[in-house]
Amino acid sequence: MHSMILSTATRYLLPLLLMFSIFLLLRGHNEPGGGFTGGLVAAAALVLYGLALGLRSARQLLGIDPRMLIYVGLLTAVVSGLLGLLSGQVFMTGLWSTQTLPVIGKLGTPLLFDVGVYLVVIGVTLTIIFALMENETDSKTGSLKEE
Amino acid sequence: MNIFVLLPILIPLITTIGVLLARQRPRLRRNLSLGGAGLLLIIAVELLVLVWRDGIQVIQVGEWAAPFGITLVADLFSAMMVLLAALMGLGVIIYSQATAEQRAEHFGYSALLHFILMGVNGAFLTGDMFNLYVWFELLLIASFVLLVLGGRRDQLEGTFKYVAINLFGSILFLVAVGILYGVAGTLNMADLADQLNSLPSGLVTTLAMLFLVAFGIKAGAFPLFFWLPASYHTAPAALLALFAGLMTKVGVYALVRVFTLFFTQDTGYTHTLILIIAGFTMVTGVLGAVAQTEFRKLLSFHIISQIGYLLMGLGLFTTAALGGAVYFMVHVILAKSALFLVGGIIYKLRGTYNLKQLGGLSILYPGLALLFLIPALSLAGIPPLSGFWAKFALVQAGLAAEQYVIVAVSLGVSLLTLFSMTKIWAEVFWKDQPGKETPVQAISFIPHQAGVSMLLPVGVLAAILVVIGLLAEPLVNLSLLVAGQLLNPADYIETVLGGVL
Amino acid sequence: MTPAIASEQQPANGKSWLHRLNPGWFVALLPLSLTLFFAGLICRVAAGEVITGSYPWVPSLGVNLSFYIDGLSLVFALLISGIGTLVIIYAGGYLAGHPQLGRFYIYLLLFMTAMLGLVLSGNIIALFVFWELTSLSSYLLIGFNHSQPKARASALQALLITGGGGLALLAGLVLLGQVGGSWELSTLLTQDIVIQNHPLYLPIVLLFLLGAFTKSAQFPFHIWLPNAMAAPTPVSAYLHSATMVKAGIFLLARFNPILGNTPIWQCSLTATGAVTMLLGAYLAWQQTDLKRILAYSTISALGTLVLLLGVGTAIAVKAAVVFLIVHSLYKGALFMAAGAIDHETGTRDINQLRGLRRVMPITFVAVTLAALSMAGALPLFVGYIGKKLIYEAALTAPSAAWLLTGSVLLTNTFTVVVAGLVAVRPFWGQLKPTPKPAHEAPLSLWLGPLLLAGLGLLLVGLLEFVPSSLLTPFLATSATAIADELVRVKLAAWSGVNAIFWLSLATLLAGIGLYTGRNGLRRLLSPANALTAIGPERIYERTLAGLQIVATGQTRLLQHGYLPLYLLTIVLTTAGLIGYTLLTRYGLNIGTHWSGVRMHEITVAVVILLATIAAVVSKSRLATIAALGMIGYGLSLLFVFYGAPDLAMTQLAVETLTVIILALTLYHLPRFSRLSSTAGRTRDALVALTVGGLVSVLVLTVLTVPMQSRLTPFFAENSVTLAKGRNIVNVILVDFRALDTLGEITVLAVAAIGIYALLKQQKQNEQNE
Amino acid sequence: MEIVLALVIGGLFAGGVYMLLRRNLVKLLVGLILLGHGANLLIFLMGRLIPGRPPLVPVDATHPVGLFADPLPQALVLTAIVIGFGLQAFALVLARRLYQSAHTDDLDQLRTTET
Repeated sequence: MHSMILSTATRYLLPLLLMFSIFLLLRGHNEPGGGFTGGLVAAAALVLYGLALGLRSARQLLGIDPRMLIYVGLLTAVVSGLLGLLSGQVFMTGLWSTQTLPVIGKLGTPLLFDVGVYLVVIGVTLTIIFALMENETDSKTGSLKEE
Repeated sequence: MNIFVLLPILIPLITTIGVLLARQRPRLRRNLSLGGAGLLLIIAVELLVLVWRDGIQVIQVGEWAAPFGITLVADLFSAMMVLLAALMGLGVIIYSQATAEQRAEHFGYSALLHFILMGVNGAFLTGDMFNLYVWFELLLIASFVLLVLGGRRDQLEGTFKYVAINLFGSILFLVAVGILYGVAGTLNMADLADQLNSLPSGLVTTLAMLFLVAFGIKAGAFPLFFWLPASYHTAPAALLALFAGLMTKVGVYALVRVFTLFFTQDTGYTHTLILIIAGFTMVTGVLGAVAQTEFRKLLSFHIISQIGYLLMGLGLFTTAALGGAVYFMVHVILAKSALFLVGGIIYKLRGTYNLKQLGGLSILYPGLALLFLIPALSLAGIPPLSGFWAKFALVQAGLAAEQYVIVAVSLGVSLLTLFSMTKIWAEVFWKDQPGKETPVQAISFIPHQAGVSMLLPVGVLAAILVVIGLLAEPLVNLSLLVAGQLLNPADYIETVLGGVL
Repeated sequence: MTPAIASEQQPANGKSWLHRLNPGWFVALLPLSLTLFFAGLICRVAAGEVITGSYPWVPSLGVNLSFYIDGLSLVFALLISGIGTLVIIYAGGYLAGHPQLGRFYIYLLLFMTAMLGLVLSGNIIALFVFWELTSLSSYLLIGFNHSQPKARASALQALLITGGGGLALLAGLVLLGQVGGSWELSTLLTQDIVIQNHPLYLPIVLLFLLGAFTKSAQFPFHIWLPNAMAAPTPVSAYLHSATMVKAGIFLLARFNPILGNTPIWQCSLTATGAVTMLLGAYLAWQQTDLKRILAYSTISALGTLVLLLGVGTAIAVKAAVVFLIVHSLYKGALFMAAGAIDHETGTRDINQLRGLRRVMPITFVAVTLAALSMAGALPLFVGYIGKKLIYEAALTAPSAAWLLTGSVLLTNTFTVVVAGLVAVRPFWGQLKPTPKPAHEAPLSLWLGPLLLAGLGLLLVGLLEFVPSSLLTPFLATSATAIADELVRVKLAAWSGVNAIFWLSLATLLAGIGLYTGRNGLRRLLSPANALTAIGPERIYERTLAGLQIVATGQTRLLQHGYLPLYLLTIVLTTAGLIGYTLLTRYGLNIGTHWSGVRMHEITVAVVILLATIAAVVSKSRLATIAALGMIGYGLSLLFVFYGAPDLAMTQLAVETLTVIILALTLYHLPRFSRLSSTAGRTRDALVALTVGGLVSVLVLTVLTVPMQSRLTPFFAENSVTLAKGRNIVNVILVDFRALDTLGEITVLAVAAIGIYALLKQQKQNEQNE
Repeated sequence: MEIVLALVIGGLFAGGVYMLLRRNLVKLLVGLILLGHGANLLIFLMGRLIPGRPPLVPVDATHPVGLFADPLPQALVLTAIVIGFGLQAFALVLARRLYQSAHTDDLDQLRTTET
């Protein structure tokens, strides 16, 4: 797996892909895209990185356990809903900023919700794939590596 | 617009996120879990009181009016089910403090319990068919994961069957929801009730069959229940108590909801069919129980048998019958869970669920015997415990509707239920423990080694069972109100759709 | 629960007399005060008053805790509380030092409450509640010595038979209430004509009879009663002779005014009663166990009572009331005495007992008095009056009088033998060594028998010499309550030399003759007794075994463990229900939707179908994965064609992920092998094609229905203006239906947690091993 | 075109049911995946087919112009796809673990919990 070309390409590809994923996330409200697809692209980038440079470096790059991303993502989604509640309206009522930003359009709680989705999707995908890959290497080498 | 309709979904979610984030700090995690469950119970009581006093409560999530957004509705039936779920949730979470293994906890045991509660409450409260699908999937996946925690071979095997059959059920459900939208152009249940009436009834009835099967699988109805006896008994008792109490009942809840709210065009066909299914479910379930010699397996088959009684109430389709079924639902959730929890205590004492290897407990721990006897006799319908009133209400309704066959079947099954309960009683409590001389004196009234966290939930459940049996009136009254509300959906529809349209 | 008992076990030296009393004396205060209370009511009831009252219990179901005290209920209440008092004292001695005595008393008091509730209830559902409670407490009491398998089996048998009858009774009561329009006895008593003319009358009667006959051990349900002798003797004396078994009699008597006086009622009662009476008496004298002798003779007595109620004439009803009391007195006494003998000698086998007269004189007196009453031998005893009335009732029966008289004569002859077996055989002759050295029983054990037997004498005195006492009018009101017409009671022990006198004499002589020749006769009859091998006992056993076989077989058949067959069952059920409903309720009605078929779409559709076939038939895992991928990508193309870019992107991404996961998980699984037979494959293929066809038809059918989405216009209208997003699908996902999405990501989260647990747990499991 | 898609759905269901009834652990799951595809396509079709236009509102309009595809079934299918993915992934890993634990992928050998 450790091919030179792949690893070098990945190093350059990774930031591009991550930027693309965020782009997808942000424009999702107006054009095809959104948290789900964005999250999957980001996850794909990191999986690719893991394939090219090893799981350990992918984990290092990520910095935190992917499971934490899931929890934080869920929390973000809930908070976005709660904001409506706290402002005296119904749960998940959309709240919008008055200014319009380039690319994104208006900032609002539905967008925050989508960010939550984005994080959960990254977390879930990485948790599953990393665990499977680890399992793979474990059963291949027969050794039991630490998490 | 009432926040209490939302909180039963939100509190478990927030609790569970907290529990997951606090996974490195066991004490905090435990307190969060207990606190969340406790709060949920308070909210659920509040919700029921509110609905009882002020009528059906509705939230249009995101302030999108029905039928466009997703509506959460709490009528008496939902509120009652939510309260039961909260009660069972708290009980099982307390009980699990003593039984849950460290390892299971490491993989998110208590978080998953709250996920189940979230899914269950969501299913009870939602007023939208697709949203119901989502909640069903949530509680399914959470139950899958809980069942395999531990990773023993029998668990994996049982869970695989559970997963395979239930995923098939989910696909049917999804197809059914899709077609529902395809004919009615709406997903809101109240709105569906309006729209389906203007459609050809034959087509709607066909669609009803799809839901009957999809929910029938979840409910464990005949001949769709195979997953239940294949998997349930591999789980620890605490979990089983929760599953027995809630999982299949969500299926029944959904059946009751759709077959009272909008699949009522051709009740002569659909509800007679439900009645037939009810009879077979009762009989096959109880015969399965009679054949077992393992505590959990025996009780698992009983779950099926009792689903039959619930379906009988739906199939008879009168206020009295449906009221009986609602009362039965409350009773059976409490009684069945209590029995599983007692089973867990016995397992803790003796390390086995095998009836043949147990014995002598009636002399050793009279209190434990009592704790078993109350739910067991309740379940068998011995008066004046709760099961009797449930049985009486159903029998009365059945005879009034001149459905003599189903009444005869239900009475026969009730005798067999009694028979299988005495089997446990005779084997576990009366018989001497094989290979051991049973002391003549009690060791103590209750087995103290089980600890407060195991005994308290069982004690409370038993106490509730006694109370709703001896002082049955309030609950019977409530059940009849619930039934009345279900059979006259105009109020529900009106409240959900509000002034719109 | 135990301190009082613990002190009982120790030698009582130096303790005050109070401490030496068994706890029964104190517990007995409760039933004693009840007895006195009920006795205080005799006055009012004897004057013809019916004391009623009602408290709401479950008014939503029409169930009230009403009471209805007339002569009939009061007779029963007095028997229950009075005999209960003595039995509780007796039990204190009988079970002295037993570690579970406390529990025993709880069960016994539960029973007493239930029994009192049963006879005093004015609401038939409340009556049923107590009825079931008597079955339950009987179960607990029969199984009191539960380490013996026999006790457990007997308890279960009694519970199943009486419980089964109870369920029939429940149905009967509910039907009765529905026909009569009330659960209240007082109302129902006025509805007898309505009820008897209702088409449901026959089922109601049959259900009632099932309930009463099982409870009162009528043929062929009698089998549980002898087996119930596994219970401690106080229980046999109390429940299984004096009170609980009479609950069925009570039921028949109570509802006689409502349901009775019809041919079906009278015939079934008379016939069943006669058979039971004869059978019980016949079997009784052939036993050797004291308690079993008494149990069969109780069955006979119960049969007699049912017979009398069936005859239903004023004189028969009168006979029933008197015999009911008489029997409770002497049978209670005899049972308690039998228990005392058992307690003091260690055996109940009459072949081992001899000459106890000298060592147990008080018990001897009590038994002799009771047995004389039972035999109806001397006019001095109330038993004689009972017997006399029964003969009178049989002789004056409206039909089959001679047959009935003959049966009664035969039964009474046997009863005399039984009396001899109980009172003569163990007490006279040379003292034989017994397992325990015999000596007189303590006060608590002989008090009850002596009092009950003595009461038999006393009552005669009262009847004979104080005719205007309360007793006769009281009995008259009881009989009137049953017969629903005025019954005059004038009882006299001696009424001259008439037919009945000769009958009584004949009975006595025949009985004595049979007693002396009993061994020979028993030998003679032994071949006939082989017939009992195919009797109801055997049927019960077979049924129970059969149930077990059916249950196991059925469970194996249904819950066989083969997942593919489970799925097949479910698929067929689904397809059957939907196909049948669609065809019969709606019919085939598929439109043709050929509009706008485009080549590239057809191509994609064909590719998907081909890939599906490939996935199904492929023998290689990799090819299957590839085919699945093809299908997924094909679908996303279709989504693109029909204006769903978001969907297409998602499908594409998910498909890629699925393929990766498939590849990772399937890596170590073995290659596909051919597992099922060709026949199996053909069957499955047929099922699959049927389902596929059905789904296509269903889809096309649905598409013929014009659909106007009620939601889409709203979304289109408000997506930008209110929800501030131009991608409507995304707006639906994160705003209009955000709750769905919240649920969806929660599902994902749980799935990830689950997969993580599955994989990491495995690692831990391996480490542990 | 609907009839073609109805046939595709039928085909997916037929293939799915056939695979569902196989004795092999993996084939069963393949069956479920096929059925899932069929169900998704079915829901999509229930919104009726409108070729071409995605449900997007043009930049300077307040609501979509002309004929556009029904967005609701799309959203439902999207949710269903994701949920289905989660469940299928779990089922796959479960199957793998079961195989590792029981050393067989023949479902007829996997009956220990019921005998």
